[in-house]
Amino acid sequence: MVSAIHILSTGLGAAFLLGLLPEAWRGRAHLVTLAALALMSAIALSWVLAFAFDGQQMVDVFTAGVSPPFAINLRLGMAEAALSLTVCLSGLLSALYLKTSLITQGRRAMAVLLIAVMAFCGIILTRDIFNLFVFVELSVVSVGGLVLLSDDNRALGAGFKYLIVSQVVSILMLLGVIFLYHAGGTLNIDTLTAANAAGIGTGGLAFFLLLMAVVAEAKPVPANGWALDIYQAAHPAFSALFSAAAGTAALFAVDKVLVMGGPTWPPVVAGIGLFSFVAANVLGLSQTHDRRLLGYSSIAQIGLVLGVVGLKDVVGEHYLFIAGGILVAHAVAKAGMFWLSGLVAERKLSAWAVLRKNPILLFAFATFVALLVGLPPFPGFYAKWELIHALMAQDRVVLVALILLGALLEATYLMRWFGYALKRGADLESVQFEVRKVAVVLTAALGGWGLGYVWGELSGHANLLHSMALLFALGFVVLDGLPAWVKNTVAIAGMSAFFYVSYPGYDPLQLIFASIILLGGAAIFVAGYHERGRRLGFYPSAMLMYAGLAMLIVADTTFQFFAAWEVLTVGSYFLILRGKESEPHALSYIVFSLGGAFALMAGFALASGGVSEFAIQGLSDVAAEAAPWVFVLLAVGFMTKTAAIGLHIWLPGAHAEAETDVSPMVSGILLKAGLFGLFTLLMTMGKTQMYGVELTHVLMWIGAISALLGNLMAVFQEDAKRLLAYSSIGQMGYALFGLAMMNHLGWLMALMFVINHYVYKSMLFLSVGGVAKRTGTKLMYRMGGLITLMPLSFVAVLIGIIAMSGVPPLSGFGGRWIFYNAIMTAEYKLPILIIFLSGPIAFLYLFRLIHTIFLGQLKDEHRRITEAPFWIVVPQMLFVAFLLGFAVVPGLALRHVDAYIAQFFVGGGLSWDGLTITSPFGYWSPVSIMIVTGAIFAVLLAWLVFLNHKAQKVKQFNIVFAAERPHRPETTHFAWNFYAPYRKAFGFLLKPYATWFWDGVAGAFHGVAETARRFYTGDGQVYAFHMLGFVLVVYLIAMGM
Amino acid sequence: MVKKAIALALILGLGLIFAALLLGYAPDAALNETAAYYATRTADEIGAQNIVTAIIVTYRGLDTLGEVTVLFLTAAIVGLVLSRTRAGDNAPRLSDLPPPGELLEIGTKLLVPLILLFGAYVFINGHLTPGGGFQGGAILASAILLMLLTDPLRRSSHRLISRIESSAGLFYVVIGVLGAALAGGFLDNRILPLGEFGALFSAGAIPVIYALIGLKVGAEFSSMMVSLSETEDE
Amino acid sequence: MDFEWIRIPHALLTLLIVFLYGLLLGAVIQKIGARAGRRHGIPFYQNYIDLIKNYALRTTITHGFMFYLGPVFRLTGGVGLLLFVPTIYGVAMHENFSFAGDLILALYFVFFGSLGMALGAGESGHPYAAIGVSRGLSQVTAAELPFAIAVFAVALQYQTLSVTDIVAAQQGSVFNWTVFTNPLAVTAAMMSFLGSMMRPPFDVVLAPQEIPIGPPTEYHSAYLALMQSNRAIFPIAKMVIYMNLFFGGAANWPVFFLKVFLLYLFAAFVGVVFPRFRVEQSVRWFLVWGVPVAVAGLFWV
Amino acid sequence: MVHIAMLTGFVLIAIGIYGALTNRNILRMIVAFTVANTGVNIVLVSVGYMMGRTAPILDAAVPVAEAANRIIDPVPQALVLTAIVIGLGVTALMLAYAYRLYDCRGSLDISRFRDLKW
Repeated sequence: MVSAIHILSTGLGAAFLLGLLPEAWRGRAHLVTLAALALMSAIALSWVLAFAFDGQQMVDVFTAGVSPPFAINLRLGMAEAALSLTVCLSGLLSALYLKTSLITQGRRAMAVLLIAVMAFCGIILTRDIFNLFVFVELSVVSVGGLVLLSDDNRALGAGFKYLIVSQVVSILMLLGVIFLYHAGGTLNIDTLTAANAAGIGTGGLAFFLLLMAVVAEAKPVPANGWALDIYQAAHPAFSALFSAAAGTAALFAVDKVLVMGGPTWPPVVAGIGLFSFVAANVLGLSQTHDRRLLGYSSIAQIGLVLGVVGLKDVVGEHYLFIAGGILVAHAVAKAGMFWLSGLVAERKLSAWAVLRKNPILLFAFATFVALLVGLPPFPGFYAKWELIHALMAQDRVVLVALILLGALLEATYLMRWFGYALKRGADLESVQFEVRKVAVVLTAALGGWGLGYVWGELSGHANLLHSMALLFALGFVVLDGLPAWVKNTVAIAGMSAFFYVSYPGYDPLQLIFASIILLGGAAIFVAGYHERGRRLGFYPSAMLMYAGLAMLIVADTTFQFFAAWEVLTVGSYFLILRGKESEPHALSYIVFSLGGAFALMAGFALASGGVSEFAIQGLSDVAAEAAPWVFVLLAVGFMTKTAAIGLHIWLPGAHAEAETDVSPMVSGILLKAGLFGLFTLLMTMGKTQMYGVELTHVLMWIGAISALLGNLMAVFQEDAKRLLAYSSIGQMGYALFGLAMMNHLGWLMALMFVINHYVYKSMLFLSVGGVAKRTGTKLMYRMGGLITLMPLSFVAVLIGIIAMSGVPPLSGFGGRWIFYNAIMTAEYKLPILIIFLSGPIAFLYLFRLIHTIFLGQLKDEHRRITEAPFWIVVPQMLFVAFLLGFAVVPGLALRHVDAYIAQFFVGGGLSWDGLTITSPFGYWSPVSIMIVTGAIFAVLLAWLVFLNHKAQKVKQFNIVFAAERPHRPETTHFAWNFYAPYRKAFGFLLKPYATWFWDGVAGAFHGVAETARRFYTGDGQVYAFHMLGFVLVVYLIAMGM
Repeated sequence: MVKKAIALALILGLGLIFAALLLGYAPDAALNETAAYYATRTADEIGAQNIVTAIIVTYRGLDTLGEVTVLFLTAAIVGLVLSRTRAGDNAPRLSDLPPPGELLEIGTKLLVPLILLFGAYVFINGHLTPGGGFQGGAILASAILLMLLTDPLRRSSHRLISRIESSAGLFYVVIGVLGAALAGGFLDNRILPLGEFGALFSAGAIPVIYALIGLKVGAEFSSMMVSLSETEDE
Repeated sequence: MDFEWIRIPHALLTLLIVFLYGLLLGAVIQKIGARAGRRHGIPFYQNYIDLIKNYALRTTITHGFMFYLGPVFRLTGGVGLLLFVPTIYGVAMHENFSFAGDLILALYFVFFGSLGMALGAGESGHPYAAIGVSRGLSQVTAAELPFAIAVFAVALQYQTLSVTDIVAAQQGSVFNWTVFTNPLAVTAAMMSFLGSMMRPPFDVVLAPQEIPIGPPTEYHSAYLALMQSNRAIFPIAKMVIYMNLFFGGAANWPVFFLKVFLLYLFAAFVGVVFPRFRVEQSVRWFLVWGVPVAVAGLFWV
Repeated sequence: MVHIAMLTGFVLIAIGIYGALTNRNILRMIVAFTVANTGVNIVLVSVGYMMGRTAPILDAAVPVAEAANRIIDPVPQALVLTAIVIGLGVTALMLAYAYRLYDCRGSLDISRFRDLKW
């Protein structure tokens, strides 16, 4: 093993060596730089491997042949090695990225870069506070120099501001160092700690000054205006280094220094860190400049880690895993993002649309965003999970709330940005990216995946990257170059095979969901054969969603459940984002979903009392005082997915604007994830009271109101897909209501809805999507009379709406029948009235759907259109067949589930004798109904045909009213504002209170951000004020504590 | 006005901290552990008479290496910054400037070698007497300053300066590495024999290191001055 | 309660009786209404004549597939509704096909015909048809609500969803009828009844006195005849349900004829007294007056 | 004695920082910071000073055996040397910046360099 000192000596030696090379040998000088950085990385890497695999113990490196505290020593443990590696690698990649610039600037610039990297490593390695000061100053000077590399003249101002602030910082630091030396008689951190120097005389104050100096290097809000300016103006490759390496080094320095100060200071640091995290994320919301935004994000992430550093004692043994996970994810992602920004010509966020020209870069961008947001399978995901659990274990609820709020804000602006990149901006002509830079970015992205693997291995949970389902989904990233039909076939085959293999392991409930997800998903994929070309990005996203769903239903522990939840959320987000106009809706979807997911995480953590590996079954014995809160958190989390009223505003846009075959996936299948969650919740926790209020009753109300308002809103939509989307809100409300009734039949009804909703909503979305494809519009009043042109689509819609409205003899009636039987034993009657009201409302929108599209007057511009594309019709016909079959023999699916549910409730089940299904109150014989209805219908039809067999088909306008003949379909087609009188009666219920509320919340955050960011005036002197003020305020607060 | 008031308030706040430090400060009656160690062990371990030098060059050698690097960095950056603006310069001619005067010219010729010698003396004896590489280096640089005053247009060889600077630095690092390889640790001065306590060639590698530092610091200061003076020409 | 072939002729017999009585009743009620308005009114056999005439007409056109099927759906709805509910309590031959499902089936089967009709009318392309459907659907959402709640109350009261069992529970004395055991629920249900009978004040859906509006607008000849048949059967099928749920059912045909007549008369009586509501007015009326009464009835149980 | 030196140092720091906070001219700010740095250095050396002792050089006047009782603390002296040199480096860097700033904006007023903000 090469001693760690040579990480430093290599950097320094190479820097000096560069001076000896002739000025003209710039290329060679660059090679020397790269070689030195590579060597430094290799040394760090060898140590990392030694620590990881050879059981290597932490080593102290002595200088001067004298043992500490009399000479400076370095220390190398796992953390130091890993962070040094991070620093060196980001230096190496940045140097590679900066090749052109460095060669132009010459060897001196390269030397500065080398020394910067060396200095960051020094900050990490040294155990001596004055030596720390030296390395900090070295990093200050080299950063000051590197900022000058930027082509942006404004960088000069930024660099100077930095120097002003660092002068103040260095004054504080030196004073701290010398008085600490005086108090402890040494400069060595370990000896100072042992001597409790911070507790002797002025040592406490000295420690405070030193601490503030190192904390200042971590750029806490608000003493960080300079850092933002640097991020904005400096060369992106440098910003990458600055964010990844300098931040890492500063954090480690804080960690190192903090141990000297005793128990007073960690809470202070935690407070500073978390304040920075939340504040920077709020401020980030109103940023429009990409690099500055990244700056805010950097500050936020570093703030979070700073918070974790301060909470070291609270998080206990997981400290390194958590802090390290967030930190390396941040370092890799932020460096990657800055490198990416160097490939984008303009600084508007939407200018990143140029990345669309290169799938590799887009993949990298997605990876980086996921890394930053902490989505699975990346380190931040594992780290956040452990962090929240560790905090919950100590009842730090406020901190959990703060962290989750900050994370949600960050996700908001990052996802918004990703949406811009994918959807905004005109289609540009092709752009050539430098291969070298793309390679650097790709390396970072792959590094991120590698880290995800490592963290998964370290996590103590199952590594997500070992999950077959997820791997299969990720495989599509690799296959993405193949034609769509090949991938489609692979997807269908894969999902069917997966179902076949997993089939024996499912219990009846899982089986129902698995059939819908895997087989149902495969059925919808049939429509995918319609697509020509490669359909880039579609299959990885869709398969990611399905993988998440498949993992969800078999999850045993809260961790697996949550991981699966996040995976399916991400997949579906990408899927929804594909729609033409879907960017804002996809954003609101992901924000709501992540908010819900965070509620879940908090709920799980609360339930387990902070134990991170916790069986879902364990939810049934949650401590009584926590139980109601767990229930509320989990229920809210799940209800964001089922789009219960109040949390529903994301759904209409997301479902309506999605692609034709995506809408059925996200509506018919994805929503079931929320229902599955609610099933799980109620199965384990059951009835729970909070302050004497029965929470399942609250759920009943929410379900009922969702059903009513969802249906009511659907009635007034002009857009066919929106209508279907709102109707999903209503349908999910019904299902929620059924679950919340907490009786046998209620659950059975919910399950019936699970199946039925999948079938008819998928079918309707496909039909409507097919029609929209042909007519070029989704607005129903612009269609009409399509029945003769698109008969198969019409049949699908017809069967769909009969099933959905619950009219016998189709399967929807089964749901209604079970519903009536279920409410007979419900304890709580009032919300049932609302359900009664909302039931018939469904007829309104369903009739409108079929009438305004297929009946009425055909428009002139549609006279030549043909039936919807073959492959879109095929799955619809499958669904029609299924619906008819399911109507006759619902027992096939429901019988086993009925028996399965029986274990949760005493009595109240159905009996399945012969063809008649009997409940304690009534009976239902699907086959008889079908036969009787069919027979009557056939007889009457025959009678009519006998009488009217010669009926003559007349032309479209062969109708007469008010003594004139209509001649324009537009004026004759009664379609727009179809239920005008109804609006007069019920319009007051439709005021978008939820939208106003959420808009208000969003507006408030943006308003705060817009106002608060004016704090950063841009004046270097003011920043020095901030710095000093920050120190004083922290001092006052700490003294007050 | 408001700004000054705020500044004053901040300074007052800072003053409170300072006051606390000042009032809480009690001078030590005896050397603390670290200092006592240096006082008693330097002679044996390092073989340098000047304890401060022993600390600077050996015990805290890493600091000093960093310090030298700061200077190196600054010199490099100043060069970088100023060379950027200098790009495409049109060098002024000698005739544009007033002559420096006979006194200065002759004084320079007389003094420069002496100053250089003195500087070398200071850094070579750094382990014995007060002084050392930095002081010596600064003295060396003053000779260059004198030369620049005499002839502002003298194009001192950047190349030479930078050669000296870089090779001194490189050797410094090499010695450090040798210390790690041959003796107890990085920058251990005992790669050379400690010699007789108090002699010129004693204290192991300290004189060598100090000489390198002296050269390096001299070169760096010179390079900064040269860079600055050249920009001033325009 | 299983299927036997003999049930088919029995059911057809029920159907025939109800059909003939329905045609007659329609005309009689119309005549009563006319007399109340000091007009002469139609002869009691008028409906039979109209029906025969319409079935005999030969000028037949069609607007398409659904247009053709609309009346079939409509009449299937009426006939099915009748046959899924036992007509005469305690008489096996008039239990019809009630083995196929309970009260809930009947409640939902009501919509079968309406939906099919609406679809058929929609294909005619006549805007008035669509307007009628729009109004009808709007009104029915509110009008059905008190009824649904009342049904729920009754089902809870008797702890069953089986129509036969509900009727059985009301036997013995007049005071066992639901109308006496839960008058509030019955009151609410009767409000709904008014709403579903297409008579004033809730007849804006068809608006029979002015320009023709509503689903039948474009229908003629045999189509119209099917619908007229339905108009004879369907109200009675509905009233059978009301009778069974609230008024003790009927143990024989004379009682049946009487109770149905009285129920029909009630609707007609209200119809001649009150002017017509606009849709939103009727929606509000049901919500403001019907629902609270129904809820009170629910909590009466 | 020590306290007086230290007080001087602190006063210089305060003056320096106040100067840096109130002067808009970049060169003045740099000068102010050097004043503050000087103050820091004075504080630094004053910490190691002990009354009645001598410089930490082991010559004839201070034999090795007595050194521990005769010399002042050598560590701050070593530190201050490093601090001075580093301060010098930073000052030089700031001057270079000042030069470039003036070069591109024709002004040395710090409030003129506010294009980056918020």
